Amino acid sequence: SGCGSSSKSSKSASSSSNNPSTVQQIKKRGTIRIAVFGDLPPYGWVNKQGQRVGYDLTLARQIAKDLKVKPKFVQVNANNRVDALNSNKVDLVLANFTVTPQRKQVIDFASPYMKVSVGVVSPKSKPVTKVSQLQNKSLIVTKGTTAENYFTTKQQNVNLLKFDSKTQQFNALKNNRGVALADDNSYLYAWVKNQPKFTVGIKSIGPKQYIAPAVKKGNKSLLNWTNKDIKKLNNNGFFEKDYNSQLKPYFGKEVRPSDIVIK
Amino acid sequence: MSSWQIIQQSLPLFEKGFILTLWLSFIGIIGSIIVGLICSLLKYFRVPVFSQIAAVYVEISRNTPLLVQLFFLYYAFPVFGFKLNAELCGIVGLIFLGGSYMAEGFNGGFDGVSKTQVETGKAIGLSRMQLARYVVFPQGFTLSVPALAANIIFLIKETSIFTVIAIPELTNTALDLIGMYYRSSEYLLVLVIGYAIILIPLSIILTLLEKRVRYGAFGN
Amino acid sequence: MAKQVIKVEHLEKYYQKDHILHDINFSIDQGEVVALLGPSGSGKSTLIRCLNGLEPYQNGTVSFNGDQVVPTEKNWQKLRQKIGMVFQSYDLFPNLTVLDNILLGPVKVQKQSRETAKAAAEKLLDQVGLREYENVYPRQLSGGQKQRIAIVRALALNPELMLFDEVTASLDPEMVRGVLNIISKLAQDSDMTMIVVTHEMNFAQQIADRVLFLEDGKILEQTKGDQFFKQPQTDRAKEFLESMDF
Amino acid sequence: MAKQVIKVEHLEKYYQKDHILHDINFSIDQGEVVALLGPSGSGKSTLIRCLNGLEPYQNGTVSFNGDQVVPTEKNWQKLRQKIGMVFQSYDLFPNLTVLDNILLGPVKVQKQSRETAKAAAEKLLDQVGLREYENVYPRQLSGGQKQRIAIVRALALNPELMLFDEVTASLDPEMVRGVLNIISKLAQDSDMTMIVVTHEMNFAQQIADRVLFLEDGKILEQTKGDQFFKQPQTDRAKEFLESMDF
Amino acid sequence: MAHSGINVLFEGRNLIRLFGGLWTTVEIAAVALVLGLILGVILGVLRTFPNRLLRLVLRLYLEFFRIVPTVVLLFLFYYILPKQLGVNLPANQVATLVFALWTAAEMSDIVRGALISVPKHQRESGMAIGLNRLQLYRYVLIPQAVSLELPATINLVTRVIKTTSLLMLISVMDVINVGQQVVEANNQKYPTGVFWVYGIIFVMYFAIDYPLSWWAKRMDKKRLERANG
Ligand SMILES: Nc1ncnc2c1ncn2[C@@H]1O[C@H](COP(=O)(O)OP(=O)(O)OP(=O)(O)O)[C@@H](O)[C@H]1O
Ligand SMILES: Nc1ncnc2c1ncn2[C@@H]1O[C@H](COP(=O)(O)OP(=O)(O)OP(=O)(O)O)[C@@H](O)[C@H]1O
Ligand SMILES: [Mg+2]
Ligand SMILES: [Mg+2]
Repeated sequence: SGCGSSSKSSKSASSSSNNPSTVQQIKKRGTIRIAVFGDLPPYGWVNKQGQRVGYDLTLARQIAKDLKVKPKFVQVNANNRVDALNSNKVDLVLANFTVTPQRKQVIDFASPYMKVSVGVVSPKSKPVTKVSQLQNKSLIVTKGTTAENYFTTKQQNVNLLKFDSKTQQFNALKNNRGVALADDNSYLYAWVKNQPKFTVGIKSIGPKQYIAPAVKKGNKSLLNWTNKDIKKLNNNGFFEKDYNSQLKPYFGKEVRPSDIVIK
Repeated sequence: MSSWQIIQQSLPLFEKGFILTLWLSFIGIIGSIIVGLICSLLKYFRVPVFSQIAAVYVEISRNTPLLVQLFFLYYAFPVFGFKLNAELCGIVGLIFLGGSYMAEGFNGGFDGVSKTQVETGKAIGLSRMQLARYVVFPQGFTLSVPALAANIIFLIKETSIFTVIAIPELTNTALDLIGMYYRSSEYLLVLVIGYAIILIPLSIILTLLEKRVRYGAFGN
Repeated sequence: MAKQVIKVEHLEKYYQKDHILHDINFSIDQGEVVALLGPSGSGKSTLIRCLNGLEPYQNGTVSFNGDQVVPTEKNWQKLRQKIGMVFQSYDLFPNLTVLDNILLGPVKVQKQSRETAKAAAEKLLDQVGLREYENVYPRQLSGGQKQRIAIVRALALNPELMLFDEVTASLDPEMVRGVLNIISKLAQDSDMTMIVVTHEMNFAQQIADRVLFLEDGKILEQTKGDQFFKQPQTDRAKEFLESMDF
Repeated sequence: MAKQVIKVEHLEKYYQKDHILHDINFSIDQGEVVALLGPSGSGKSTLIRCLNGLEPYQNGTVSFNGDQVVPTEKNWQKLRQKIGMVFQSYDLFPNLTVLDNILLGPVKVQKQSRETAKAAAEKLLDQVGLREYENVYPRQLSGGQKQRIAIVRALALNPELMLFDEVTASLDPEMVRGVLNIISKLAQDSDMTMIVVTHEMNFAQQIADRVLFLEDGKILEQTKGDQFFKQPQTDRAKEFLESMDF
Repeated sequence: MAHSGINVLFEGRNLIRLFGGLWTTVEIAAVALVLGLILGVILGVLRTFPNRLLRLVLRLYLEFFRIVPTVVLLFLFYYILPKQLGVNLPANQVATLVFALWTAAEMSDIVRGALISVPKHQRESGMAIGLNRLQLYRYVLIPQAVSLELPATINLVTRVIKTTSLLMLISVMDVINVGQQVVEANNQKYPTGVFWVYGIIFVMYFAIDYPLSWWAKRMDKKRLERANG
């Protein structure tokens, strides 16, 4: 109908020449707009000096530097990462974005730079070590995460409590609003290090997954550029350095760089 | 998948959210009316201490956002061991907010009763209680109906903020689906329709009620 | 000697800093009809509102049937059953029928049985020619009819003193007459003690045993009715009377 | 023969289904003062509001200075500069000073220079004895003063016809006289054509060259002023005159 | 332990950042209010015109903004506008636009209400001295409506300010979003920090809105006294 055709035409228009997020456009503009998290230490967060820091942020700055433009950060929550790209709010997402088949249909992922899988954290006093323990219990997740997706599609008899932000979900867990919390295991490792009363009882469920930068569907120009840049950074050991400076201090002994960084 | 299929698949979830929104609004509104009426009566009868407490409550509640009130109830209070489940938080929050709005509505009605009516009542020897019972309340309730109606609509819309404390009402459902399946246009459309289904008929009913009540009591 | 119904001594009234009534002194005997005249803003309304406690006063005393009123809200509330008052605006309760308007005082305040009160009310309604309207709501009445009902409502309490404050001021000119007629009849036929504030000089002349002439919150003269209209004692009153008819 | 200022033929007015004015016919010559009398609700206000287009009418014609008015809002708006009107309620604009109230028409509508208009306005203010109030806001005036200013405001446009609708009805009795005096003077000293609706019979008698007596939206009689008050032609008018004085 | 939690506010630049967030909030509210109030007055005036179609369109505009919760409006404008209409604005501007349009809708109703409650004889006196429609609004109706509507307008202002709390949902770095960052970054050292951070946000909103409400209430009371006295 009329509505559908108009959206189609605008879509085709945005993927062609007047896409505002091509490398050329970005260079012309002098800034690259990057979606990041603001409340997820140690990946993307704001320290008490008000600076945006973290593993993703270091990468983001490096990418901007390689592009010879200034970075401009747009803070997002997990459930608006896709729309931030599609509505041209940002050029690139570097917000711990896990590659999934559904997401691939609506946006384009560049080469991955991190490995993760879903983990489950719970209080040490009542640890959850098997998924079966979650049957008909409340499990805390953040909207739009792979954890939510996994439990919604694969474990339908778990009650999910869905939050908008990481702050909210971790607070909810501390207040015992659910028996456990599911999210990417890499955050959970970092979080439990500071929360001695909690443990990552299930270290990994579901398939091993990858974190990658994302661009708007059809933005070949930026996608290709990013792939090249990631390859270059991989070769010169950037990710290990990034790991050592941003992540290592937050992780316990149970995590090794090779669990996270892709070699 | 076509838009229509997307929408169809989501309908069961939206239906759950819809019912929850209705249910929470209903409890919240009833609670708000009760709290509001109590505050208003405390003020009208100038009950010492309690009327002052009510006044302070009204000001705090009216001048802070529901979202912050909910954050407080949901995230901050448990730090000190006071924990309510999400739905209860939502309802308590909504009543906390709505109580003051309703109180103001009733106050407006009672204050709106004309001074000559009150004096006439006094002149025939009515006591304060009798004055309230036969003159101020019957006329004041009628006068407050428009404000109460506006508050009811307002409170229903405020339930959309419950999304921040993970209550799967309408808005939360839509945002969640968007986060998983990325079809924001379709889901937001369903969401808007969901609110319209509740609010359009309700606002028509309330307008009719207003007209009727006004005519019933003040046709002069 | 006739019984003194009301006596006012050294009454002073302020609104915040404004001195509205200055050293008011007068008394009224049973059955006497007093017209309270004076230019707009002179304090007539304020004075009669002080007489049934609707306005607090800051100094002086009001005595009713020889007993000085201790001016608490409770005392006034009791006294108001004995003091009927009718205001300028038709002040019926819009949420009650005519009959319920009238019965509210007798039944709820004086605790008469509804039957007795109703019988009395219907007699009064007959007198003002509005018996058939007893079950309608005030909005269905004309201004003049409303005002007659308001008078009935005050009379239904069987008051010892009636206060009328410009009861015809907001009526259409053609309606005025009916209402004034009722008050005249009341003044002449019954033994009711009354204070009447009015701007209708012919009417005042017809009913008043005595005139209190007020200006700027002071009683300028207290004169017998006939005499006031023929030969006012003060120049101000003379001037006032002249201005009142074109 | 004097010039005919206004002529009304077969005027009919409805409010929805209610037939308010029935076949109204009359004309007024320059300099004539017509009193429009009749009981409340008879249609007096409605009639004079039709004469300057504030109310639309459904049938019949109004002619002004011999030209039939084509009743569009634009035409009326132009005509209203020639037809002054003063209402019952003191209708000064509370947001403007007295002077600005008066100058609004001459300056904004007639595009006179402010100086000329101001000089004229001050002359008029002198005539009503309110020159010193030109810079105050209406709320600081008494009702009688406000109404006099309203008259000045209408006169400031130099109208050929003045319409007065019960201009003293909401005034305090003592204020009435001053306002009526000004209208009388205007009627007698100037050559102004006027239609005056009033309930003050003495006043009407004094100024009216002719009386139109309206009842139920029909003109029951059109009689010379003196004659109407001494010997009205219809019983209804006689009855009306009797009811008007107590 | 609870009492020491308050120190979370004084760590690093936390407090300054919270005030910075508040500034963003206030800025968006202020710009939206200025635009919205002006547009609202214009629409309110138009809604008193006799043209039925115009009135219907404006009424639908009002009802749309009345029925759709503000949260939903924000998402609609943030995500749908760019996709369907190709208009792309940063979050702060989207927020400003949404709030301005919403304010205009509500304001149009307030203005309309005030205009039609200017006594009829005021309108007619204006017409009687020959003012045309524009002049009538300019010199008579709007100035009087403004004073009638002022309390309601102030109440609308407080509502808009309160509702800016929803900005956190669309990536605006408002005070609540900053608050969440602070809570997360200081979680370990100050477990009760969440109470103090949300506490100060609560106080901030109250400090802005309370004086405004108080003012509106006082004016309403005065008007009531005038009407009664
Ligand atoms: N509530 C009030 N606050 C302050 N002043 C008041 C109040 N009510 C009345 N006044 C002032 O008290 C004086 C007397 O007023 P009052 O109404 O008693 O006069 P009145 O003689 O009844 O006049 P009218 O004939 O117009 O009814 C006036 O100057 C008036 O302005
Ligand atoms: N806006 C209106 N809608 C319907 N009917 C109206 C309206 N205005 C007036 N009427 C009716 O028209 C008739 C004439 O009213 P109008 O005001 O002209 O009478 P009037 O002679 O001026 O009375 P008064 O002396 O009370 O001012 C009345 O029956 C009135 O009810
Ligand atoms: Mg008085
Ligand atoms: Mg009239």
